[in-house]
Amino acid sequence: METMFGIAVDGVAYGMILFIISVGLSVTLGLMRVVNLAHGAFAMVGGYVASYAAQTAGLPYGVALVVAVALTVLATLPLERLLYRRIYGSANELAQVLLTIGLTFVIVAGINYLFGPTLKRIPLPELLTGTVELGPKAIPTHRAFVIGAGAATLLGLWWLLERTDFGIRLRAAVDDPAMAAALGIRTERLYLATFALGTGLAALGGVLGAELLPLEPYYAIRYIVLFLAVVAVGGAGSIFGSAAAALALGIVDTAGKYLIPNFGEFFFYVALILILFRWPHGFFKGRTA
Amino acid sequence: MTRTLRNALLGAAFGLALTAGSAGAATIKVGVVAPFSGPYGVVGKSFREAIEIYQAEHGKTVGNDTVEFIYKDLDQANPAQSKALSQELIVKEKVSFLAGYFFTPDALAVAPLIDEANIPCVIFNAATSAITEKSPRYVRTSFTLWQNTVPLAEYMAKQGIKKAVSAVSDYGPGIDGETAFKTTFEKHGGTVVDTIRMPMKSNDFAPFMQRIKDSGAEAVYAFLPAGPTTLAFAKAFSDTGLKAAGIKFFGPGDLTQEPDLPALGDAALGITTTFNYSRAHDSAKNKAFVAKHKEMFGSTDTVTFTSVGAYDGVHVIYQMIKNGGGKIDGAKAVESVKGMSWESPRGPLTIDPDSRHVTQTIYLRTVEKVDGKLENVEKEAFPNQPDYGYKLGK
Amino acid sequence: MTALLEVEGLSKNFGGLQVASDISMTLSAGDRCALIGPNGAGKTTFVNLVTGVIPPSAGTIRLDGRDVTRLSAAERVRLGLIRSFQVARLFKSMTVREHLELAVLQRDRRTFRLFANVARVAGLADEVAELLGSMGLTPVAHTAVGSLAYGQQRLLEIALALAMKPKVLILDEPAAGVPHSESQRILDAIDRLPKDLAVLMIEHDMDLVFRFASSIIVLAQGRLLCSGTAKQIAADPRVREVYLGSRTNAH
Amino acid sequence: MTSVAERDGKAGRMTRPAPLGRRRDLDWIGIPLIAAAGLAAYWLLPEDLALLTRIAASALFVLSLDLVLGYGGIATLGQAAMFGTGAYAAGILAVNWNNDPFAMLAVGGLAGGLLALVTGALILHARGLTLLMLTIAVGQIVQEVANKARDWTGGSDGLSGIDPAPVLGMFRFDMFGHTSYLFALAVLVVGLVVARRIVRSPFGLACRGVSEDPLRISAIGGSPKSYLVVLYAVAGVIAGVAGALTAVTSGIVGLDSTGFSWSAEALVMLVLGGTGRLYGAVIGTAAFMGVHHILAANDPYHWMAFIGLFLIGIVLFLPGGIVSGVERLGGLRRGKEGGA
Repeated sequence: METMFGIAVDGVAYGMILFIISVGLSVTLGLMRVVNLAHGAFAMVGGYVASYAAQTAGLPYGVALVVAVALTVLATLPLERLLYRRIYGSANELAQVLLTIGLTFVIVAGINYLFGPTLKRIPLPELLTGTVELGPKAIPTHRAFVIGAGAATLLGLWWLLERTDFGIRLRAAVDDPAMAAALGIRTERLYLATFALGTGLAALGGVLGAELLPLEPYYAIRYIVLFLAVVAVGGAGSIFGSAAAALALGIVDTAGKYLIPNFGEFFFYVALILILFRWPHGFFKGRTA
Repeated sequence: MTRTLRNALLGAAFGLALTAGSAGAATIKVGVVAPFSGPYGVVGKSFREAIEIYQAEHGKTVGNDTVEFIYKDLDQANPAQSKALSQELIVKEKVSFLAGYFFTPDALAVAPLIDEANIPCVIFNAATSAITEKSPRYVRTSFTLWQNTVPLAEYMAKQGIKKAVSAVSDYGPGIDGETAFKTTFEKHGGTVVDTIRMPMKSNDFAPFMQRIKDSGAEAVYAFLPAGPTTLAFAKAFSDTGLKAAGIKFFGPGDLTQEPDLPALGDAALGITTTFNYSRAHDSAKNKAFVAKHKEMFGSTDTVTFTSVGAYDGVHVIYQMIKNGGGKIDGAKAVESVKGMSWESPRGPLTIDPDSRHVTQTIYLRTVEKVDGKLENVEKEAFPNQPDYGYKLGK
Repeated sequence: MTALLEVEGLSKNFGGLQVASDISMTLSAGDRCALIGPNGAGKTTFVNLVTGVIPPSAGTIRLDGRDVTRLSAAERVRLGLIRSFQVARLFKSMTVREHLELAVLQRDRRTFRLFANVARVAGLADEVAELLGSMGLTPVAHTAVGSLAYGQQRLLEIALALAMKPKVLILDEPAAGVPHSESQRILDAIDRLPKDLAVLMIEHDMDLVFRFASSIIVLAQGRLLCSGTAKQIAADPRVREVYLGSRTNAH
Repeated sequence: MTSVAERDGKAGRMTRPAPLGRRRDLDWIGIPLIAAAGLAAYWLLPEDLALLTRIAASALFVLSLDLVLGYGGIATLGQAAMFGTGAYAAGILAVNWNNDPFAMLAVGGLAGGLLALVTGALILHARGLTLLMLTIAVGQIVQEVANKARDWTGGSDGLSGIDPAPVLGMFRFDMFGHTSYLFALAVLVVGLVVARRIVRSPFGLACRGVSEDPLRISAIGGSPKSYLVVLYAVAGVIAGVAGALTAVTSGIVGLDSTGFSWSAEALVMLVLGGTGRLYGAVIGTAAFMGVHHILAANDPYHWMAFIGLFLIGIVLFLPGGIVSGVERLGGLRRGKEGGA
């Protein structure tokens, strides 16, 4: 029983990190229909900015986090204008994959050039180090913080997409761009805003997840399969789907690695295949699809 | 018909190129295959820096001959590509030596080539014991998992640790480490209560930590390839409270290689490892080596075990050239350095005549802060450690 | 006359929405039947149900005496139930000729020949040439469909359907969107369809309906409103009412 | 789906093969041209045969991907699963039982084809991102199986000690690579002939139809999935042969041969050359590996930035790949490009 509880807690903690880092991809993929393989690169950029801000510039963790998200969004907005705008639309999948892979390569090379190939860290404040007790199970304080941040992100996104004018217009624009344009909705701006939302979430995930997915130039390529898995299982564009998928995959992965570590790698992918076999569009078929 | 003629001609030309070294001043080429780009790019960088330091110290000539290094980039383990690059070095660049090789499969891939071309291959890193068994022309100046693990397991047993758990990455070197640890530790009266093989692509190590905790072991022997996974493992070890619970953390020194230490941060403090080299090794030779590095490249951040692997490898190559008097015959060259001993920045080295692997001092180190910088501080030395895994491994 | 297509009590609900309820009809060899009704009457749903694109909630469909209700769309096609699409649905990069080759090969189940040369399949070239000729498409045989005039694309749709040697042919608004100058050729092609074929045509254009159809079925709100000869329908007040009620959509 | 296809921009054309009829004039000359260029390279660059051999074997692999992606519209990042399986099957055969190079190719092709047939039947109902993930998952599982089956595959150390017998008992695989290269070139040319044959067969025609509009194929009585599964299996055979060819010519098989990055690299090479054009696979591979070889020798670090910018450039300015650029330059398609 205690074991089960331990697995559940670790699984949820891992799942929440996966969620926070993948949900931005779900937003761009589901709402803008862009297979953005550069998502990992944006997350990495966020992480590096935070690392630089906290370590070299000596800013506190919270400030570094905000700076990282803001700077990443600002830095990537021109990309939307210059590159992404040309590849919107789901008929362009292959073009999207290639363009964003190309972009990822450029970012990897750039980060490597600027910061070198060694691992970088974002120093945690005193408050987030150590462990917290959850009944019989101790988990790192930082993870507890990430679980909280993940839950907040989930609720915030739900509110933004379901309850605000922005969300309503965005969904209208996704469902029928021509109609939305006819109704005077400025889809270009809307897409820009959504793109900013996606990269902002990527940067947030890059910073918060850095304890688990350490920052180095190949981060951008190393983890992209993981992010895509979460989005595919959750259903592109579905916030709750991403959360459910991240938690499910987190728990399966944790349980597999705990119970039969020697075959731990199989669990994740077999689970992925089985889930996608049963739910070919993910748990929550994208609301817009 | 023309084929055979062509082959004969090329063969003759090639043979000439090989022996051309004897005729007065010539250039002897050494091909270095290693990762210079990609996630392991820092390895190639450290090789190259060490080679340049050696040449700066000892000159670029041996006798009348100039020694030239040619670098080929192999960014990740890819044996087919390794063979193609090495083949090109031999056929096109007419190298007299092959060197480098970070990953085991890349080193294994060239065995048929070096035998056919009769060229010595000096391995700067690839650490699976079985490699040197595959061709008599391999010489290795790095270490093996067995070499590092046996003294560590003996030390742990001597410390009175009775129950230990091994946690290794699920790949060749990891399994080598696990076998070496289990065999040695149990021979000295300890019990290995659990052997965990962790998938290479693991990100979250919490489940393994839980398993280590549940096993009731007093200590863990861990081995992971250097890089992000090591960092995540060490962090998880301290974050999940295992460190606080008093479980001791041991491993081969790849785990706390110098370039990763700043990122590991305080999580690394107290990890005890055995290894053949520490940047902080206290000897005149090492101080000179590190100082030279700083002088030439401005920083010592990249000085680590791969640096001395390459540095000593170049030394062996120079010696082979000297022994041959400028004339290089692969088999004879390897023969000529068997049993050779010298003083390296890491300490005294001898090439074991059987395994063609360096017998060396293995140091027990603990990660500590020295002048605000994390270093592997040597605590004990175990001299004359051979490759215990030779003709044993797999 | 034998009944080629018999539909009985066909119904479909999406969630709570009844999009087709209890529709029955029969089509015999040589029949020329038009299916009409205002927009949203459920004509397309009906066609999708009959052809097997969506499964019905209730009812049976028999093709040439055989119950095909549970068969897939492709299986029904192989039994001779063929449709053309309302919006020409063709392979844009293929030439006209390749379309017909593919259809004939598919009909003869010769598409799993991996190493045969299309150009040398016995009898293929002749049959395709004949189809091209019958639709007046020979001059554009080697043109990619993407660059064909719309009317020609509609002709190809019909040729494609004919290549399948149908027993029952469903034409979904064959002349929709075609400029007047080109529509005559389509009407001629329809007139020349093999006499023993059972044809069901969905159409808005009443001129075309009365010119073509011997019988007419009227759908409204997913139900069969009435059916009969062209004359009967033209005189039926319920039909007028339905159409007048939604005049804006009627044309 | 139609509406989206109509809305799409130029890049949507990337997976759409140009009609056969248009390319007929270029077509017959293509394979002899590649064979001639290959032989010319043999004489002109006798010291680069190691690289040329790898290009030939890789081109065969990329060709298999072209069948799947260019002619079947199957988005995959797991083609290396078949390549690696073929390589391991051939290697295991050679190490344990029979080292005849032709037997190795046959077994490699068989293994790759079987794997593709089985996994294809399981996953090809899916489309888009789901399919992409499924192909990745299959590749990862195959790689993990290879890692676990150390006794057979050597695990992460690689399967070494593959020593193929001389071709036809006469031509030894020596370190100069003459036999290797000519053997690889011959296999590539045969592969091209076979692929060209398939593409122009009734089956190839049907597959092009499926890739454009699977529902329309159902409407003429075909089953899109069975076409795709057979196509996937055929491409699997070719990928398996390519893997076996690598095992024969390099004498070693590593875990990387089943890996995600090898699949992704093949995709890049294919798109570089141009999808849906068999020669695009060869040209893309030669260009990518050739440029990589030259650039990596000078400055490995900037290679990545270069290839990244190149990819972006291709998507934005040359969506049909190098081959389409050449065709456009040559005016071969002039006046015939129209419509959508």
